[in-house]
Amino acid sequence: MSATEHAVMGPGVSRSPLERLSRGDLALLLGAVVVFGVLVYGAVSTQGFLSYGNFKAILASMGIIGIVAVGMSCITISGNLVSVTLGTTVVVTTMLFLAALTFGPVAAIVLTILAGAAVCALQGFLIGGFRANPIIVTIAFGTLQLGLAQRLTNQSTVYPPHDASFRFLAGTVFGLPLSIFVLIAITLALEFWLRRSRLGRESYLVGENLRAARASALRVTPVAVAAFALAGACAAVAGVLLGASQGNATLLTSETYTFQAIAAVLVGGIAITGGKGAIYRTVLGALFIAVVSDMLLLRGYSTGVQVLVRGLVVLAAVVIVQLLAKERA
Amino acid sequence: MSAALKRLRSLSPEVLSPVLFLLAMIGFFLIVPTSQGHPIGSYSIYSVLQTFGTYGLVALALGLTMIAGEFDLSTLGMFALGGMLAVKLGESSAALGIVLVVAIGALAGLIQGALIAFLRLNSMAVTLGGYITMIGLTGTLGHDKSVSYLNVDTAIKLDEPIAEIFSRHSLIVLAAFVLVALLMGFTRLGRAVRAVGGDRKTSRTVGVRVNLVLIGVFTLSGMLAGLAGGLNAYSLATAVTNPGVAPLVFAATAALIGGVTVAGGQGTAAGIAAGALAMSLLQASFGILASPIWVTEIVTGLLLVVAVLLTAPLIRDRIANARQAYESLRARRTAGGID
Amino acid sequence: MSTATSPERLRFQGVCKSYGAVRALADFSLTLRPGEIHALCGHNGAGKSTVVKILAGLVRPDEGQIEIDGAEALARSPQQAQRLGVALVDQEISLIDVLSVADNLMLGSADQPFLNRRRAARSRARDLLRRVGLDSLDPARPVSSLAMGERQLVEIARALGHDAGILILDEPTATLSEAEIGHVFDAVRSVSADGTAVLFVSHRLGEVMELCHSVTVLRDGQLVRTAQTTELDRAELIQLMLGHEPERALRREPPAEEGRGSVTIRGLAIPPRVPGLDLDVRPGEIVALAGQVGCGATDVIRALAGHSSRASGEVRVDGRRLRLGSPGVARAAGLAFLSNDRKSEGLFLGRSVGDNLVATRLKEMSSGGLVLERRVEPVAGRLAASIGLEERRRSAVSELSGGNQQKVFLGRLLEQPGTRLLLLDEPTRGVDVGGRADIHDLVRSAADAGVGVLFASTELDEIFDLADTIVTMFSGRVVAVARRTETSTHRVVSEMTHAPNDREAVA
Amino acid sequence: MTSHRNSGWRKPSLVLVLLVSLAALVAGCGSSSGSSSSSTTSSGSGDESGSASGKTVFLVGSGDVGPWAKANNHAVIDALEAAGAQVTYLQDPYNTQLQVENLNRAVAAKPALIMLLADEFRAVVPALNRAKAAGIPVINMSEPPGIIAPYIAASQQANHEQLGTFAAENIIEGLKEEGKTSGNVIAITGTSGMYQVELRMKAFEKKLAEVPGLKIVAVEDGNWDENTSQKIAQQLFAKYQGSGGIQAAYGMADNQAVGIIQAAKESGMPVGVKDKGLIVTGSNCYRIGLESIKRGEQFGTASQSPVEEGEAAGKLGVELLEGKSIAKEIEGKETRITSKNVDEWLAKNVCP
Repeated sequence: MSATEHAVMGPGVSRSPLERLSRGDLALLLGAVVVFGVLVYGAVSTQGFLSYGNFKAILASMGIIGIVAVGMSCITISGNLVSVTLGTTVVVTTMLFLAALTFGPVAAIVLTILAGAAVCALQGFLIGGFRANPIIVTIAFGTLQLGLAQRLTNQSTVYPPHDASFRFLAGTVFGLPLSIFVLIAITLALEFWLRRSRLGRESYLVGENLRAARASALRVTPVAVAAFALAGACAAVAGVLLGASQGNATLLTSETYTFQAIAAVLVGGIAITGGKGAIYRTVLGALFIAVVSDMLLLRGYSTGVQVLVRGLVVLAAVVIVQLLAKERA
Repeated sequence: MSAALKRLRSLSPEVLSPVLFLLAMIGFFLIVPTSQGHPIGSYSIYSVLQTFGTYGLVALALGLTMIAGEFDLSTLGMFALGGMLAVKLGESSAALGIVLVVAIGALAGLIQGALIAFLRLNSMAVTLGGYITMIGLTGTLGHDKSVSYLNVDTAIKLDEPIAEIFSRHSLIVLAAFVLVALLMGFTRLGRAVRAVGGDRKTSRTVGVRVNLVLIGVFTLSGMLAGLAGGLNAYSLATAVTNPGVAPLVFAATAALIGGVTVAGGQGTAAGIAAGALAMSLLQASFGILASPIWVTEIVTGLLLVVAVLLTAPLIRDRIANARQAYESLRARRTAGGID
Repeated sequence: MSTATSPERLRFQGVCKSYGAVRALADFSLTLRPGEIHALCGHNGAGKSTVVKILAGLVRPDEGQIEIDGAEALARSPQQAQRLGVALVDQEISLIDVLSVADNLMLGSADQPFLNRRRAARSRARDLLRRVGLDSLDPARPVSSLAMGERQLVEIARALGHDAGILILDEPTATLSEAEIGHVFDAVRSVSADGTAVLFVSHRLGEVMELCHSVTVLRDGQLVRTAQTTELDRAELIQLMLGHEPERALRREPPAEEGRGSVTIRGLAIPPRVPGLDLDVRPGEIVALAGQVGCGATDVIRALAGHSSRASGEVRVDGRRLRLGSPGVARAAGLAFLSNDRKSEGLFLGRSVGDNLVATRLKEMSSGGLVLERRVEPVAGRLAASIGLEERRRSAVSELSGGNQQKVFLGRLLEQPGTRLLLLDEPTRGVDVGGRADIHDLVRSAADAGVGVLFASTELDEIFDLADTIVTMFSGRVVAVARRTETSTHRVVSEMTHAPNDREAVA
Repeated sequence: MTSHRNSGWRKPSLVLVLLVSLAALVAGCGSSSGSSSSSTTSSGSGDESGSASGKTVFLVGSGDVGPWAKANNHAVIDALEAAGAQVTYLQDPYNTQLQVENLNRAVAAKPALIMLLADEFRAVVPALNRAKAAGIPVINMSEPPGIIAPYIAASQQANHEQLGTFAAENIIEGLKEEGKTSGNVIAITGTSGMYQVELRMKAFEKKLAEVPGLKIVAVEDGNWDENTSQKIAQQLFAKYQGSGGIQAAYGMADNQAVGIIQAAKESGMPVGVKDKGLIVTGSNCYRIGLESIKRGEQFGTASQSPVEEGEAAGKLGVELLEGKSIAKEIEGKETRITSKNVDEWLAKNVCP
């Protein structure tokens, strides 16, 4: 699990791994070898795993979750824990996108992304500006979004206008689903933003130590607003892709996206306390979860077992990340 | 009048908030449906208590961990898992099922609490993992389907009205509340929990066994959430695989308007009960009005936003400063008057 | 009081303690008798707190014997110390804000019953409160609503509640008003009359002379003298604490007396501690706010940096009025702030040295929202070089020693265009000797470049090494302002420990 | 800084007043908007006259989640309101918990009649017991009453066995047209706790067993949802890719069948007889399903028209309100639909 292997080193901190191999690092290395061994064994022994078709299926299943998770990472890195209702934003923006297709696909995409960013930016403002608890604020806004969507749709399924052309968004590029390319593009963009932009750099600092950030007059509120807005925009992009692939939207399935995304963030080894980690690690986390889920699926395990394993993987990741942090201190 | 006002003002927020919200909700409950042509009967009160019975203990479980300065997301998972376990384990005897569920809830809470206390882990991260694991376990046990409880008689008995407004279900929940309130109010545990939530470092230095308290609180939380889930499944005669986030929304709102703060150290079991009752009144009112779901969702969402903002540190500081400035101004003015 | 004839309550014999290479306590001996109030005096770093920590079970000695009531007694934990009959009232108040007074009084007590009988707890609380003169305090009130002095008294009441044979009071009066100090003294006297031995750790020599029967003076971890207070006067005591006054070379030429103040402060009030303060800092001048813990110096520094929402008064930087209460505004006006708590309020421990050094000046290094590496590199490099950490530029700050961490924290404030004043709160707290000299050099060179410096310190050496002008504070008020060259350590200690309106002056 | 924590709570009373008035406003809007909500007239349950006019009826069901349910519910409401009844419509998006709460609300309001489309029979028993005690008649809709039979006044239901059988016949026939008599079959069902799902599956399996070469390799819960079904189908296609693939699929409702087809296309599988691809059938009709049949993608479906069923249920309700004696159980008449008769059904416009 190369994701946690890198947990010791945030960007900008480099050291030769061999010269500082502590006992904790060794344990981690051992753990990584074990996990890798299990993965290899699983890959070889699971019928149908090692095939191009399955490879595509894994990528397809991680694309949309990955995009949501990458957005979620911005929230976590900036020290605002997680949003526990980002999945609701995904579903609501899916509806919005399908409904907005009357204005044409481009306008619909832009409108959807703006709306997703705005609704989350508002949450970021309350959280950053007044230090309101992120979990509860996001729960509240999830409920509000759901209520609003129910009001607007009368709880029924939303279909796009008949003449809308948007299915190209559900197509494939070089045989791979478009969502994977979008995920890669967003990951690169967010990595760039976090490392090169002033706000991005400040969000690492704010996430690392909020009190110090306040004492040094860093822009705490704009950081939170930006992190949430980006997360909302990512959720909206996921919503657009979801809408394109489904061609309709209901309010039935919302939590799954949230918790799969959070799982990817935590499994990627991003500390929930903030200030550490990199976006690409979330992608690795999402990939890891997708691979494990796929194996379980191919071996005939039910959704419940897949969720169960995901939960245990999250717990393990959380414990490992903390032990590493302790080792370092 | 001014004496009463003064007394009201001297009440601490953890008392003031639940009292005010409860009064407001009672007012809402008594006035709004009636004005819309739906008079309140004993059955309305029964259904308030039923809602209280369904989610009240989840609020208590979450609220207790919040008083201890933590946040137990896994109450939501234990609510689901408790239901599934109760249905699976209580086929022969409902009572046995409940006992087992509470024991398993205790175990789940114990494990999470130990991780949080000894490894100094963030409780959000741990209980999030716990939540996902529990939901997965629920799905695994039920083969991803809701599972019926064959003993429909239990369900009927559990929800049978007693003295018109109560039911066995709501009475059990009320009893659990009383028990926890006694535990928190009349033993040294309550003091220790609040101390740990209020100031962990100082608690350690003055000799409170912080780790033990944390583990205890999470264990209790697991037990309560499991009990809530088990009772609910028996009432429905069904265990569902995923209850959604509705119980969490109810619980968080109830706890916050019940005088619990996210920062920890504040709140009482009685306050949480009042908060849960206020939420039940609100939901029952909308039920009586037969409002669409979105009305409940939006009102609850707004209520939660207000509650969380009122307890947000920066807003509290601001209000405190404004108040101080006002009082010093008034003091100066009175002094000036004497001159 | 016939202290000499009664058996020993506490006995320290040849106790030694080292932290790494630093010898905190060497061959220390002390005896306390029941009913004795014994003062422990000495400057910061003299070893007082090590004695306290050993006694309270927070630290274990390397060598030596400790006996309580004639029996070997070495506490390995605070709980064990409590069982041995040692109660500690720490200088940092350890009460839990959200709990009631009665609850706080019960907390941590080994004998608290499982059942919380509120009435019994309250009546017990009333008893204890009465003993510290808080007869009218309602035990149900939350501690958060109490004044500082009341809190200190509650804390003493809690210590009394443990039926301790030995009561340690570590700087109990630092934050109290006159009347409150009177209550504390009454309480201490009545406890000692009941047979408790009291160890009173204080800088305030007036109080020591007034309250204590005997005194032990420590200097650099060594026992200097133990005597009855009647045998000494305050001047002698100060002399004992200071030892032989070292020659202090004038390390830099202070700026000329003339010249307009770059920062002028008029009537700065910070409730509840500082009633009103006037002060000027000229460009290139290093001004020390000298005083003991709780004298208000830290409050002044924090208020200027925008970290007090209740401060009021007129502060002008280069003639322009500064709006108080916002760190951002203060920063923009050219006031750079170094908190006394580098870990929680200063550094980003997980980030690299370079990242930390440029954290506050990303704005100047960006264009169009993007940070330009070509602007960051030279600045980070230069700053890292100036604090002597060029090689460790990419190391995480958490991997550095305390001294180097502090250098990083300070380095962040240096060479910032537009900085008018450095506000340093205890600039060398927890820093070793070498690091300390480096930090002082950095501050001096900043002053040489024309930046004003205002720092709060409780340490004489630091004050005299660094300051051009020494402003002594006591109880939130300025006692005296003097050029370093025109005052002496003796005088400064006297001012810090004994303001003109000190108790002894009254007595 | 934190020493005055307790002082920050003077404004809440004001906020509270605002909030309550806001809530009242929202509640007011909520209960007065939409044709389906109850109005301010007092409940007319005491009216003994033989007319439905002015009587209150509660419709408790999964709500307008899908087009089928929406069409069904509105057909019921239209029929009842045409007779002058006041209908309150309590929806739950397949949320058992909420449905029970809704049913309890309905019972509390003491209406003249409750129309119920249950998600989960066992879960509603306690509430129905209470309705019975309160003397409120309940009409069960859409599926055979099963264990709730003792608690209800009447039932209007589809012939679910027939629907399941038709689905199996479609698959057998479709594969035959492709020249196959064996293959792997998957079924993605409606909400698995529902009695009708069980009935359809039993009949489906029974009919399919007549062709020994056909094997049902997976039965999954698609919750009547297109997207859920699509996702499950995708996973199943991947899973059986290595072991012979999937030849036929049963999506219990047409929207689910459409989801399966979409998943097949995304996995690059051919669909329909023309391409000798996957045979897909539904078993209650949607317009999108009929269109898909016409395009030759979906092989077939069965009728269970929500409009016809809803009208029948509504009529039953009106008769009950009018005090007429009514049949205890009414069963709908189902038709198998394939490309042969699809035009006729498209023209009838009874599938949503």
